[in-house]
Amino acid sequence: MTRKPLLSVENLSKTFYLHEQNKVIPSSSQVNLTVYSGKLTALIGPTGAGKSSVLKSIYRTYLPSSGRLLYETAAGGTLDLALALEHRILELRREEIGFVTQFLHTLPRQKTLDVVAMPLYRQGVNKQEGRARAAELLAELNIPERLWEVPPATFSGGEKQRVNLARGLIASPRLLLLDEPTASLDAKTTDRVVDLIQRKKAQGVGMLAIFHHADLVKRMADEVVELSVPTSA
Amino acid sequence: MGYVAIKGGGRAIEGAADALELLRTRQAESASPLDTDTIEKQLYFLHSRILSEGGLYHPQLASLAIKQSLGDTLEASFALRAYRSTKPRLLETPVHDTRNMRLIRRISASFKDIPGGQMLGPTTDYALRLLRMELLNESPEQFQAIAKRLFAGLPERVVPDSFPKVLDSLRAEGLLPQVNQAAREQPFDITREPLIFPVPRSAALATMARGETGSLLAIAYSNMRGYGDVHPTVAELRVGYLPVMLPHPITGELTEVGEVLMTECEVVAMYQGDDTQSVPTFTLGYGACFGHNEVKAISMAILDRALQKGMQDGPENPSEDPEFVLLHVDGIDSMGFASHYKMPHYVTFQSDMDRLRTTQQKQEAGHE
Amino acid sequence: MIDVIWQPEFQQAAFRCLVEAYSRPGQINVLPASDSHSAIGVLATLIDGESSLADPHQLLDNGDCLRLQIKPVAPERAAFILCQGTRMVDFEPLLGTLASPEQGATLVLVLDALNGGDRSYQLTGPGIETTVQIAPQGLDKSWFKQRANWNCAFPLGVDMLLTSEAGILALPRTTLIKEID
Amino acid sequence: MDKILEVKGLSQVYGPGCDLCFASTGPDLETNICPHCGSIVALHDLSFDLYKGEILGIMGESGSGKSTAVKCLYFDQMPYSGNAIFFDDSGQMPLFKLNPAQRRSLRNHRFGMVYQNPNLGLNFDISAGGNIAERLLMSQVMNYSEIRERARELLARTEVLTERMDELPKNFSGGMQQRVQIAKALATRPPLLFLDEVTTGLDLSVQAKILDLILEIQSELNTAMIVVTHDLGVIRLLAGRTLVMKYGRVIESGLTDQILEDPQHAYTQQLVASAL
Amino acid sequence: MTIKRSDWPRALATQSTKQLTAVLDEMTAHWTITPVQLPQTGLGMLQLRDSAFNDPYFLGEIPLASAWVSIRTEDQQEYQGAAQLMDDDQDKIEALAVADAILAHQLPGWLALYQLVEIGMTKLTTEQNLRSAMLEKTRVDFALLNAAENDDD
Amino acid sequence: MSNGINFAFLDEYAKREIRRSLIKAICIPGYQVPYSSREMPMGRGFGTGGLQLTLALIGADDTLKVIDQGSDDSVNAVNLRKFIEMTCPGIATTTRLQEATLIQSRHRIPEQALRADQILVLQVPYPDALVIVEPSEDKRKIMHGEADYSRLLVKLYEDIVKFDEITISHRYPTRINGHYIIDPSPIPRYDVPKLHNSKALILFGAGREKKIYAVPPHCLAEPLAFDDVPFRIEDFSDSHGERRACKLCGSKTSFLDEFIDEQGVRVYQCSDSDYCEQQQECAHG
Repeated sequence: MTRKPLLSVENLSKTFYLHEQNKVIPSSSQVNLTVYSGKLTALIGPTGAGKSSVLKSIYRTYLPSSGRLLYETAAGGTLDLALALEHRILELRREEIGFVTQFLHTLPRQKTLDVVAMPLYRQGVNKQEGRARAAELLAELNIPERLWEVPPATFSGGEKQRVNLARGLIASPRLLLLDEPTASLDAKTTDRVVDLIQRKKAQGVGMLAIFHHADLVKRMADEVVELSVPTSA
Repeated sequence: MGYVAIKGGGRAIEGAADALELLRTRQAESASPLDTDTIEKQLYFLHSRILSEGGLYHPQLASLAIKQSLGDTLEASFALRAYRSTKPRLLETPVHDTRNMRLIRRISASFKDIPGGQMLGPTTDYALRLLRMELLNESPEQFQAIAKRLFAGLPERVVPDSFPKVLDSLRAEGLLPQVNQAAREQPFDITREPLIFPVPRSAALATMARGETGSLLAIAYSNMRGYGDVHPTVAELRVGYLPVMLPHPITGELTEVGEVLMTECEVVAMYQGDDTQSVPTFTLGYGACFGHNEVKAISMAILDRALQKGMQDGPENPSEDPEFVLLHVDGIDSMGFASHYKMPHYVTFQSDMDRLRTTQQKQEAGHE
Repeated sequence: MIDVIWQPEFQQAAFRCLVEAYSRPGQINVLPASDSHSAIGVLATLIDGESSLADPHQLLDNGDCLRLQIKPVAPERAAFILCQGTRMVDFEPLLGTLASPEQGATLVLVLDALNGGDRSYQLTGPGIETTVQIAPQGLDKSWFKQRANWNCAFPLGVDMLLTSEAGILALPRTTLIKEID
Repeated sequence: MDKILEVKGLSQVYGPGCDLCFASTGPDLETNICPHCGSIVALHDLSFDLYKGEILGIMGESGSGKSTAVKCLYFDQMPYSGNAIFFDDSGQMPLFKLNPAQRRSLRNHRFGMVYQNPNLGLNFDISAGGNIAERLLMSQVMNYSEIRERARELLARTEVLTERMDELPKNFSGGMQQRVQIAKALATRPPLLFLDEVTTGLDLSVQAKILDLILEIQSELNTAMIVVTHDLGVIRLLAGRTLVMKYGRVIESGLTDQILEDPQHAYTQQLVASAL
Repeated sequence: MTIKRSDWPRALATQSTKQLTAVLDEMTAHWTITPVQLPQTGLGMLQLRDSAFNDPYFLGEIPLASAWVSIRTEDQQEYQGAAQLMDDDQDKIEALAVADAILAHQLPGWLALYQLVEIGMTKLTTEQNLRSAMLEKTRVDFALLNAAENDDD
Repeated sequence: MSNGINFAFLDEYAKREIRRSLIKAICIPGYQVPYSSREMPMGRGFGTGGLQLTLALIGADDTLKVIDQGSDDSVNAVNLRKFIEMTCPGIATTTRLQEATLIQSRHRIPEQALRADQILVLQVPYPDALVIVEPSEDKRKIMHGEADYSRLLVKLYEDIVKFDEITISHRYPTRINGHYIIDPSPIPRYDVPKLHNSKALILFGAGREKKIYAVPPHCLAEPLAFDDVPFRIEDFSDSHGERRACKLCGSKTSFLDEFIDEQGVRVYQCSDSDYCEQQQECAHG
C-alpha cells in the first residue's frame, strides 16, 4: 500500500508526575502504530500497558510526554496532534476526530435524541434532521423509543453505553477512537455494534480501538498493535 | 375664590408685613422695644443658636435677627445667612488651635479628675427644672441686685490661660488613632463649593457646624438609640472664647482681632474589630459650633464619628451616610423647602388632575 | 484712571454679550466700549481669584494679573486659557470628566479679526437655526483640528471664544465646524 | 476560526503599587500582597485569545484574580496595565483605549454579564420584564410593544413564566432570578457573555438547569462566553478550554478535559484530587 | 509701652468709634491720610484644627474690617499703619489703622492714645478675670469628694 | 448693616461665579452645572435659584417680567419683583411679555412665543430627572455623563404596564440635544414643546440643589416617549370632546386653570394672565 496512514503514532510515551507524592508514573512507552482510513487498528496488551493513555493522548485529553502523533487532516497536510494549538484540537474534535468511551457525561436534562444528535448540531445540521438520524441509530442499537425523549441520566449502564456509541458514531468522523465500546453489552447488541462499526469502516472511517475481548479483535481488526507494561524509569 | 388670579397680590404682601409688625409691637403700651444687648445677654442660649446656625459670628446682627423674626430660630438664622450673601469674602484665617480658648466651662465624662480640673461653669445640667415663680415679678432693682451679689461672691484666684486636652493624655498612652501630622489640603469651603459626594471630612464638619440643632440631635439620637453604634463617652466638653488671630498687614505679627464664643466636644467610643493589621484604638468624634450650645456639639461629635465609619466602610444606617446626614441638617434649606409648599401649585395640580382623570378613564374602559 | 472693564456695570453688560455669543455660536458680538482688548474685558467679567487662568503665550501684563487677582497656572490645569490664535496649539487643555464636563477649559483666543479670513467654516449645532459661516483671521489651522479631537466625545471638550479688538465669537463644544472649500 | 477577544498582559493592582509589586507576589511566593507597598496584585500578565462561539473557563479560588479579569474586561474597573482587543463586526476595538461612550456602547450592546449575585445584574425594584426592557432601551429600542414582545420571548427562552414578567424579581427564587438575569444579559444578543460564578449558592438541581440553559443558548446563538468559577463541575460541563489561576497569575491552561484528567501543575493536581 | 502692638486694636476697640475719632481727629487735623489699600468690610472664614484628628476645617464666618493707611505729617514724613478687626464698621477700622500708625511711630500725641489702650486693656482684663472666677467657683474638688485620694501633686 | 446693598444684591464674586457656571450651562445643553448657591433673603424653594440667575444677568437697561403660575400678580411673583426692584435701582418692570428683556417664571412658559432678544429664567425645585431612579448624586452624575437613561425609561415602561398611560403629569423628562435629560421644572406638559427650537435662551436655576442648566436657542428638546406611546399634553376637552375655552377671553388654545366659583360651578380661565388680558384687549379694541 502506498497510501499514507490517517494517523501515525511515533515513539509515543506518556508519564505522569504527581507533585504531591513527588512520583513519576510511567503509562505508555515508545508506542508506534498507524491507522488507515477505512481500517481498524486494535490495541491489545495487559492491564497497565497504557492502552487508554494512547487514545487519550491522541485526543489530547492527556498531554503526550514525548513522541509524534501525525494526523492527515481533511484539508490535506500533516498535523502533530501533540503540538497542535488547542483551538485546532477543539476544531478537529468537532469536525474530524470522535471518541467513544465507556462513560457518558451529559447535561442533566438534555433528551437522549439531542444527546446523540449533538455532534451533528455542532456541524450545523438542523434539529429536525439531526433528531431523525439519531432516532435511526438509536433504533438500530435497540434503545426503546420511550426512552428517546428522556435524558439518559437514569439509564442502565448498557443503555448509557449504547447512547454513547450512537453519539460517537453518528457524525462519521474521519478518525474514531473507541475505548471498550461494547464492555457491558449483551451478545445480541454487541453484534449490532460490530455491524455498525463495520459499516463505518466501509464508509472510510479510520479507527483505533481497544476491545475487552480477544474475539472482537479477531472479528474487526485490520491491524493489531500489542503494548507491554512499561518499566519504571 | 382662593388663590386664583390674585389681583393685588402686592397689597396682600404689604398687609402681611404690617400684620407681622403688629404682632411684634402689640405690647407697645406696657413695654419698651427689645434692645440687641438684652437679647444677647438675657436670651444667651437662643442667641448662641442663631450665631451657629446662621454660620456667621456677628453677635449684634444675630440679636437683630432674633428681634425682627420674633424669636423664630430658623427665620433669624436665615436672615443672618442671607446677610452674608451680600458680603465679599476677604480672607481665610490661619488655622486656630482651640487649646487657646478662654474657657468658661470644661468637663469630662471619661475621667473623674482631669489635668487642670473639671469646672462646671454656667450650666443648666444640675438645675432643677422647677419653674421659678419669683421671676414672674422681677423688678429691674432685683435684677441688678442679683448681679451685684454674684459678682461680689467670685473668688480671687485666677486660673491658667489654657488647659491641656483630655485627648492628649489618652493619645500619649496610645489609646487613640494617630493624628494626621502631614500637611493637609485646604479644607472644604461649603459656602463656596456645592457638596458633591463623596466629600472630605472638613466639608462634613463645616456643614454640621452650621447645621440646625434639632436636626443634628435627631439624627445623632437615632445613632445612639440603636440605628447605629454603641454609647460614646464625652472625653471633653469645653465652652469658651477663642481669640481670633490675623497677621498684622504691615508687621505680619499675629494680632488679636476679636474673639468668638464657641463650644467644642470630643467623644470617644469603643474600638472596632476591623480587619486592618494595625493596633486597635478607640474611635473618635469631634463637634464644635459658634456660641454656647452643648447639645449641638455633642450631637455633631457623635455624627462625625458615625460619618467616618460610613465614609470608610459604607453606611449601614442613615446616621452613617454622609449624603443623608449632610444634605438634611441645614435648617435654612429644610425650612425653606417646607415653607415653599405653601405657595400656589395650581398649574402642576391641573396637570396632576389631567393624568389621574385620563388614567381613571382608561382603567374604567378596560374593565368594561 | 482705571479702565471700565474692572467695574461692575461694564462686566454686567459684557456678560450679557457673552451669553448672547454662546447662545448663538458664530455670531459676532461687540463688547461695550473700553480701553482694553475684548479678551481682557471677558476675563475681567468672568475671572477672579477663585478661578484659574493660564497664559501660555504671555499675553497678560503684571497689572492685569493683579487686577484679576490671579496667578497664572499651567494650561493643563486651568479653567481659562488665554492664547494667541496665530500660534500653533502647544498644550493639552482640561476636557472635564463624564461626571463633571464643566471642568473642560474655556479657551479665549486672541485673533486679528473675526471675519474676512481666507478660510471659511460652516457651523451647525445648538444655537444655530440652520447654518452659519465664519472666516476668522489670524487663527492657525491647528486650533480647529485639535478642537475636533478634544471635543470628539461629548460631553467632554473645550469651549472656545474667539476675540478681536472689540468683538467676540463663541464656539461652544456642541458646535460642529466644517471647513468650506 | 475567528477571534473575538485577545487579551494581552492584563494586570490589576489595588493600592499605590510599586516597582517591586510583581516580583514580590505570585503563586510561588504564596501571596498577592506586595510586602513593600501593601498593594494587592489582583492580576498579573493575563493573556489569552477567545474565539467566536467558544466557552472559556477561568478557574481558581477566591482571590485568584479570576473575577478581577472579568470586571476589567466588562469595564467595571480599569486595569493597572495591559491590553485587550475586541474584534467586532465593525473592526478592532482596543478596550482600554476606548472613550467612555464607546465603552458604554460595547457594554450595553455587545457584551453581556451575569453576576453571581442577581442583585448586581438585576434591579430588584423594577419588574422582570422591566429589567429586560432596560437593556433594550439602552439599545434605543423605543417601541413599547416591541419591547414587551421581546421581553416575553427572552423570558420564555430562559424558562421564566411569562405571567410573572410584571412582577418584581425580588419575590422570585434564586434560580429564577438567575434566569431573569441571563435573559437580561442576552437581550441584545451579545456576541460575548461573561458569567461570574453564576451557579454558586444555588441548589444542585437548579444549578444543572442553569448550566443546561447556558449551553443551549451558546449553541443557538453561538455566543462566546467567559465562565468564571471555582467549581470544577461547572468547568467540566461548560468550558472547552480552561485557565487555572492562583494569586493573580495563570498557572496552567489547556483543554478542559486535559486540565481535569492530566493536570500538570501541583496546584491543579491538588484541586482536581480534592474535587474527586 | 508695655502693651504690645498686637493688643492695640482689641484694646482700642473697646472704645466707641465716636470716642476714638474724637481723639484722632484732633491729632491728625494737619496731616494727610491716604489709603494704601482701600478699606474693606466683609467676611473672613474662621479656620480651626479639629482636636480629634488635626484636620483643618472651617467653623464659620466672621465679620471682618481691614484698613491700611499712610499718614503724611506736616514735615512731609510718611508713616504707615494698619488694622484688622472682627467688625463691619468702616469708620472704626480706619480710625484703628490711623491709631496704629501713630502708636507705632510715636507720632505727636501718641501718649493720649496710649492711655486709651491702657483703659481698654483694663476692661479686657476685668472681663477675663470674671470668666476665670466663674471657672474657679465651679471647679469640682475631688479631694473633698474622695478622702482616700491624695492631693500631693 | 452699616453698608448699603450691592446692585443686584449679590457681591461681584458671587456674580462672577454664577456667570462662569451659566456660560458652561449654555455650552453643555441640559447639563446641570453645580455652583455655590448663595442664601437669598427668601426661602429655598421660593425661587432662589432662578433669582440668582436673574441677579447675575440683570442690568440697569433691562425690563423685567416676573410670573408665577402664569400670573404677574400672584404673591410670590410680586414678592420677587419687589425684591429685584429694590436691589436693582434703575431697572424697569413690566407685565407685558413683549416689553420684557428678562423673564423669570415659576411653573409656566408664557403662552406667546419668546423672541430671540429675550431670556427666560425658570425656577427649579428638583433639577435632576434621575433622582426617582437613583438616590446617589455620584452615580447620577455618571449616568448623565454616559447619557444612560434606560432606568428612567424603564419607569415609563412600568408606568404603561401598570396604567396603560405615562402618568408623569408635570416636570416631564425631556432630552436636550440628544444627550442630557433634564427636569424642565414643574411646567405642565403643555409647555414642554416650547423648549424645542426656542428662539430665546431658556435658563434653569435650582437654588436649594445648587444647580444651573440651560436649553440654548434652536436646540433639540424631546420629551421622553415611546414610538407607539406618544407624549401627550394636557387635555382640555369637555365630555363631548370639545376644547374648553377661557371664560374671560374665550381662547381655545391656552393652558387653563380650573376652579370652582362661588356658585359651585366649575370654570376655566387662562393660566397666563398677561396673555388673557391681551386677548381681551384685542377683542374689545
